[in-house]
Amino acid sequence: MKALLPALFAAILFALGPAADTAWPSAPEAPIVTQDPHGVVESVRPELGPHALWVGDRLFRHSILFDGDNGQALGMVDITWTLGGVAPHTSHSRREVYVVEPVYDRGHRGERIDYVTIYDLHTLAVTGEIELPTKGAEAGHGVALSALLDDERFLVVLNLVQSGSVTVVDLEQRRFAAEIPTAGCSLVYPTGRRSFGMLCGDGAALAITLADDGSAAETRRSEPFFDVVADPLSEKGARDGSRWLFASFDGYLHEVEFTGDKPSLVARWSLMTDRERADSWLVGGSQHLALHRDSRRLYSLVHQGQRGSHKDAGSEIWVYDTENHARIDTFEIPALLPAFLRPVLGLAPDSLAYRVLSFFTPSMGAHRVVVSQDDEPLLFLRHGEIGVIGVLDARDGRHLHTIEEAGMTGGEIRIP
Amino acid sequence: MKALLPALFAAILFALGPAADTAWPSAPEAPIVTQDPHGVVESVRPELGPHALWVGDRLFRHSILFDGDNGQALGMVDITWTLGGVAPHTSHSRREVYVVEPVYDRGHRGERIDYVTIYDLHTLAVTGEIELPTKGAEAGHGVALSALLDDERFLVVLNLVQSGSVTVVDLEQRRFAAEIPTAGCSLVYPTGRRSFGMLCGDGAALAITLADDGSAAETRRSEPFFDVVADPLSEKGARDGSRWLFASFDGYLHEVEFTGDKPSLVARWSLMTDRERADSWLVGGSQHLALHRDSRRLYSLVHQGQRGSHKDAGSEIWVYDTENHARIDTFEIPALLPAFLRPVLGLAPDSLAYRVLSFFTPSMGAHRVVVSQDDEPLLFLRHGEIGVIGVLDARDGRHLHTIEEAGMTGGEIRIP
Amino acid sequence: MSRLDRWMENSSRALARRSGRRGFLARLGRVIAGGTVTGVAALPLLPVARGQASDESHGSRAAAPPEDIQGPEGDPNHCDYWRNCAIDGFLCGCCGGSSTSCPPGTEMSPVTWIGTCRNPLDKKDYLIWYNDCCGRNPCGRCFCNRNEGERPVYHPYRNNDINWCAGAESQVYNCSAAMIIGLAVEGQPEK
Amino acid sequence: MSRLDRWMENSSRALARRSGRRGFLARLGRVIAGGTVTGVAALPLLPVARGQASDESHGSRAAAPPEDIQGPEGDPNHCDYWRNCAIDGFLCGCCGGSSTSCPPGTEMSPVTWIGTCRNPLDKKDYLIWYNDCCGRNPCGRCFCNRNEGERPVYHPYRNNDINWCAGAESQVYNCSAAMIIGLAVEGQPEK
Repeated sequence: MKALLPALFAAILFALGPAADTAWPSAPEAPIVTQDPHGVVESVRPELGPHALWVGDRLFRHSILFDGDNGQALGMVDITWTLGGVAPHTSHSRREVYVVEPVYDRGHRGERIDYVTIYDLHTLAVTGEIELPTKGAEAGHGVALSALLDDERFLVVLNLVQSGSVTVVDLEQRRFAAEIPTAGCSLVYPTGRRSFGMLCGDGAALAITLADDGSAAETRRSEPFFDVVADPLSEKGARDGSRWLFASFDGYLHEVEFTGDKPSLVARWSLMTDRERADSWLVGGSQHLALHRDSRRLYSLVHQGQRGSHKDAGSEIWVYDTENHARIDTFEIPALLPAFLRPVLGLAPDSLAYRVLSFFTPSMGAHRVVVSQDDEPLLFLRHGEIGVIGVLDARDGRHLHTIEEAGMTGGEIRIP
Repeated sequence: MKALLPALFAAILFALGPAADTAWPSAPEAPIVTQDPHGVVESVRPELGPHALWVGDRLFRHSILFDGDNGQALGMVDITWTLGGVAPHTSHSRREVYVVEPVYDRGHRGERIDYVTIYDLHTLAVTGEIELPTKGAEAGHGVALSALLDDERFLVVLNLVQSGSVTVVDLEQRRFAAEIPTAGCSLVYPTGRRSFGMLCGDGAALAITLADDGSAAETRRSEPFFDVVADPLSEKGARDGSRWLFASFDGYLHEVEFTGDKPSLVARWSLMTDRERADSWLVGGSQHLALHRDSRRLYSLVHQGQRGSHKDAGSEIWVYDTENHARIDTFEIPALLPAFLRPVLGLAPDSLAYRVLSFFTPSMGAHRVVVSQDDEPLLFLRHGEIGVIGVLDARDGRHLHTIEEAGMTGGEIRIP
Repeated sequence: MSRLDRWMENSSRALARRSGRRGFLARLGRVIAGGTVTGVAALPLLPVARGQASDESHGSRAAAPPEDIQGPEGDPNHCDYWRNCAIDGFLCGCCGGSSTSCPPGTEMSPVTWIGTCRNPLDKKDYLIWYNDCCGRNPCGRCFCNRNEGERPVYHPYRNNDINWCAGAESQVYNCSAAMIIGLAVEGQPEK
Repeated sequence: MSRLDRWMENSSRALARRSGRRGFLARLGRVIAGGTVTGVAALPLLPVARGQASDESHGSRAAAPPEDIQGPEGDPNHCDYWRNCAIDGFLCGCCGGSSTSCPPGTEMSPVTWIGTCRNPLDKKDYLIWYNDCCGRNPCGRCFCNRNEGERPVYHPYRNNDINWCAGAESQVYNCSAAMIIGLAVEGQPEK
C-alpha cells in the first residue's frame, strides 16, 4: 500500500487540479535522465566515535547528535518538554537512545502522560515507549534529572519535588520498575552498575543500590558535610567512576565517594588561591565542571563576580591536575557570538565583514563545558544564549572550530 | 479542595524537607506586613479598542494580543502547529477567540486530531473545543487558511491540498458542520455574512454561500481572468467588503467582486508606472497589501528585485488612493533590527550604545503590513526574521514606536 | 578606536554585566522553582495565610512595603526591580499579568520558591514568593535571571531552576510573579 | 565612513540580497509545498516512475546531470546550490540526511512541489522535486528560501508554502531534499 501512495496522491491531485497546466511540459516528452531514488532515509553510522555530542535546544524541542570533529549533524531526536533543553541518554550495548518526556493531550494542556521514548541508535526510529508515573521533574539547567546506570539496564528519573522520590525504569524489560522514596535528597548521579547517588537538603549525600527488580536494595546516607546555605555544592558535578566532583559556590572542590559503608567526602581542596578569591574569581555556569578521567584533568568555568553570580557565564577555563590539586593551565574562551550571527546577517564564512566581526567581537564566555574521554580529547563549550558549540583541543585549549546552528538557545550538551 | 492545595503541598514539602533550615527565620517571628493576594489571574479588558493586534510566533507556538498604542501584551493563546505562526480569529459578538490546530498524541508523532479551540475573549480560558476531520492545511505565510464569516456563526477551514475541500464549522452549535469540495480552488476569503471566496488553479475565482446547516447553498465560479503562471495573483490580498484586492506578481492590482451572478474582475490597474517597472520595483512579502476601507487608502509593500523575489521584504510602503488608482504617498520602513537586538545585547533603551545602534542600522524592510480600521489608523509592520512590530501612523507614515519582544520569528499578524 | 570597536565593547560589557539577568535567547528552559518554606514552624501556615490574604485582597493588617522607588528598582517590568532579586523567568507584567498576578487564561501555581530581597526605600528585607503562572506556552517576554540567595535543586525552596508549575494543573510554564509574603528577620546570605 | 557604518551597510546589503534565501530566524513556519504534476498526461505516471527509480537505485538509463560545479552552486548544503532554486526550508544535508535523502528517523513525503532549475554546467533545465522529510520537529539548520518559478497556494505543484508533509504519516516538517525528476522541456518563466 505504502508504495502506491505517491501514485494515489498524484491521481487525486490530477482529479482535483486545474483542467490544464499548459505552461509546463508533460514529462513523457522530456528526455529521461537518471532520477534520484525516492524515499531514501539515512541511518547513523555504526560507530559514533568518541567526539560525538548531543546538543539540546528548548525552542526547537529537540536534541541534535553532532560529529564534533567536523560539526556535521548526524541526526536528531525530539524532546517535548517546553522548558527542557535536555540531552538524551545513549546505551551503546543495547544501541538505543532514551528520552524522558511528558506529553499533554492538547499540546500544552489536558492530560499529562510521562514516557521514556526509545529510539534505535542506528536508525533513530522510535522503537518503543515506556509509560511512567506522571511525576518527572523539570529544571532549567537539565543537569542530573535522570541517570542511565552503568550496566544500562536501569534508568533513574528524578520526580517532582513534592513527590520526594525517584522513578526506576527497567530498560531491558521496557517497564516501570519501582518508585523509591528519597526524602530530603534530590538529583541523580550514576555511580556504578546499578547504583546512583543524590545530594540532600541537609548537606549530606545519599547512595542507593538497586536490586534486580529495580527496587532499592541498599540505601546509605552520609553525615552532613557541607552547608547548603553558606557554601552549597553546585549540583553541576563531574563524574569520576564511583566518585563525583562538586565545586562549592566559594570554589572548593569536593570529591564525594558514593561506595563504601556510606558516601563520604574523600577530598576537599580549593580551586582558587586566596589572592584569586580576593580578586572575586568564582565558579559558575549551567554545566561548569568537566573531568578527563585518564589524564586526571579537571576543567572549570570561572568568572569574576559576586555571590549570586553562580549561574553567570565563565570567562575562562581553569585546568587542574586532580592528583596534585593544582591549576596547570588556563584556556581562553573564544567569542561564539560571530558564528551565531553569521547566518542571521547572511554573511559568507570567508567574507571580509565576517572576518571583521570575528576579529572585533569580544568573548561572552560560556555556561557549559563537557570533555570527550578519548586520548585526543575535545572540549565542547556553549553559551546559554547562543546556539553554537565552541570546539577546543582539551590538551592545549586551541580553538579548533565552532559548530554553527546548534539550536537557538543553550540547552544541555552531553557526550553519548 | 483547590484552596487547600497550597497547604497540602507545604505540608508535603515539610515532611520531605531537610530536618532544619536554620539560616532562615520562621515566619511567625517575622513582623506581619500586607501580603500580596495569591492566585490572582487577570482578564483582558472589556473593550479591546481598534488598535489591538494578534501577533503569531512559530517558535514559542503562541499568538500574543497586543495593545498597539502602548505595546502592552494583553494576553496570549497557544497554537500547536509546528510551522504555523498563524493568528487566531476573534468573534466580538460572541466574545470568543478561535484557534484551528492539530495535536499529535506524542507531540510530534502519533495520532493526529484537529480541533477548533475556543477561548473566552475576556478570560482567555479555554471554554470548548470542536473536533474536525484531520485535514487542516498548513502554510508558511499563514494567510487565508481559515476564515470567520461575517455573522460569526461559521468558520471555514482550508483542507490539505489532496483533500480538495474546505471544512465548515458551526461555532454557535460548536460542531463540525460540513465538508465542501472545492476542486481546483484554494485559500479562503470571507466576503459576507455567510459567504466566502477562493482562487483557482486555472485563474478563476470561486464564490460559495452557505446554507443554515453550513453546507454549500450556492457555488459560483468565474471565467478564468488571470494567468497563474505568467502573472499570478498573490494570495496575500486585502479585503474590501464583498470584494478582495489582489496584486499580481507584475504589480497589477485586481479588484475581485465575489457577489453577483458569478465572481468578477471589476477593476485592474497598475501599482507601478512603466518607469518604476523598468526600475525593477515589485510587490512582495508575506502580507504585503493592506486597505483602510473608510479612507480608501491602499498600502503596498514594494522592493526592487526580480521575478522570484515575490517573498522578499518590502523596502518601502507605497500608498494609493483606490478611487483614483493613484499613488499618493510613500512611507519609509523604519529599521526594526535595533529593537530586536536591544534585549539580546542587554542595552538600556536610553543608552548611548542603543542610540548609536539605532542611528546606524539601516532598515531591512518588512514582510508584513496590516492597518487598523479606525479614524486614527495605525500601520503595523513586521519583518519575517525579526520578532518586533513597527507601529506607524497610517495617515502620514510617522514611526510612532516599536513593540519589542513580539516573538522570535515573523508569524502572521491580525487585527482582532 | 573606531565606533565599531567601541560599540562592540560596550555592548559586550553590557552583556557581561547583564548576562545573568536577562537575554531573550535563554529565556526558555529556565525552569522555575519554588518552595513555600521559610521556617519549620511556619511551613503549614504560610500558604494558608496566603489563601486568606487572597480573600481579603489588599487588607490593611499592616503596612505594605514602600514602592515609590525611582528608576529600574521601582519598575516591576524591569529585571532590576527590587523584588526580582532571585527571579528566573519571564516577568508576568510583560505577558498580560502583573508582578503580582497571572496573565489571562493561566493558573498561579500554589507552590513556589522564595527570595529575600531588600527594599531600597525602607532598607528592610522582605520574603518574596516567585509564583509561576502555568498552563500556557512560555511567554517569551522580559526574561530575567537573578540569583541572589538562590540555592541548588536539593534546597528546593530557594531554587529557581525547578519547574514550580509542578503544583498546577498543567505544568507548562508561562511566566513568574514576585509577591510579598512578609518581612524577613535575617537578610539573605549574599548581603 | 567608520567601520561600523560600512559593516552595517555591508551586512545590511548582504541581508537584503539574501533575505529571500536564508535567515535562521524565519526558518520555522515556512511550510513546504509540493506538487507531483508536470503535465496532464504525466500525472499518474511520474510518481510511479519515481518509485521504480528508487528500486533501481542509481540506474543508468540515461546520463545524470553534471554535478562537478565549483563554488556555492555546486555545494548541496548551500542555498545557492543550483538545484535549490525553488526550495523553502531546512536543507536535509545539514540535518543528518543529504540533498537527496532524509535524516535518520524521518519519513520522506510521497508528494512534493517542483522547481525548474538550470544546471550551470550543461545549461540544461531540470525538473526538481523538493521532497520533505517528516515526523520530527523542524531541523533548524541551513534554512533557504528561493522562489524562482514559485507560484501561489492555488497552483500547488509549484508552491513551496504549503506543508507537503501532508502526504506523510506525521505532518510535522523536519527538512527538504532536492531531487532530480528529469529534464524540463521549457525553462521556468523567470528565465
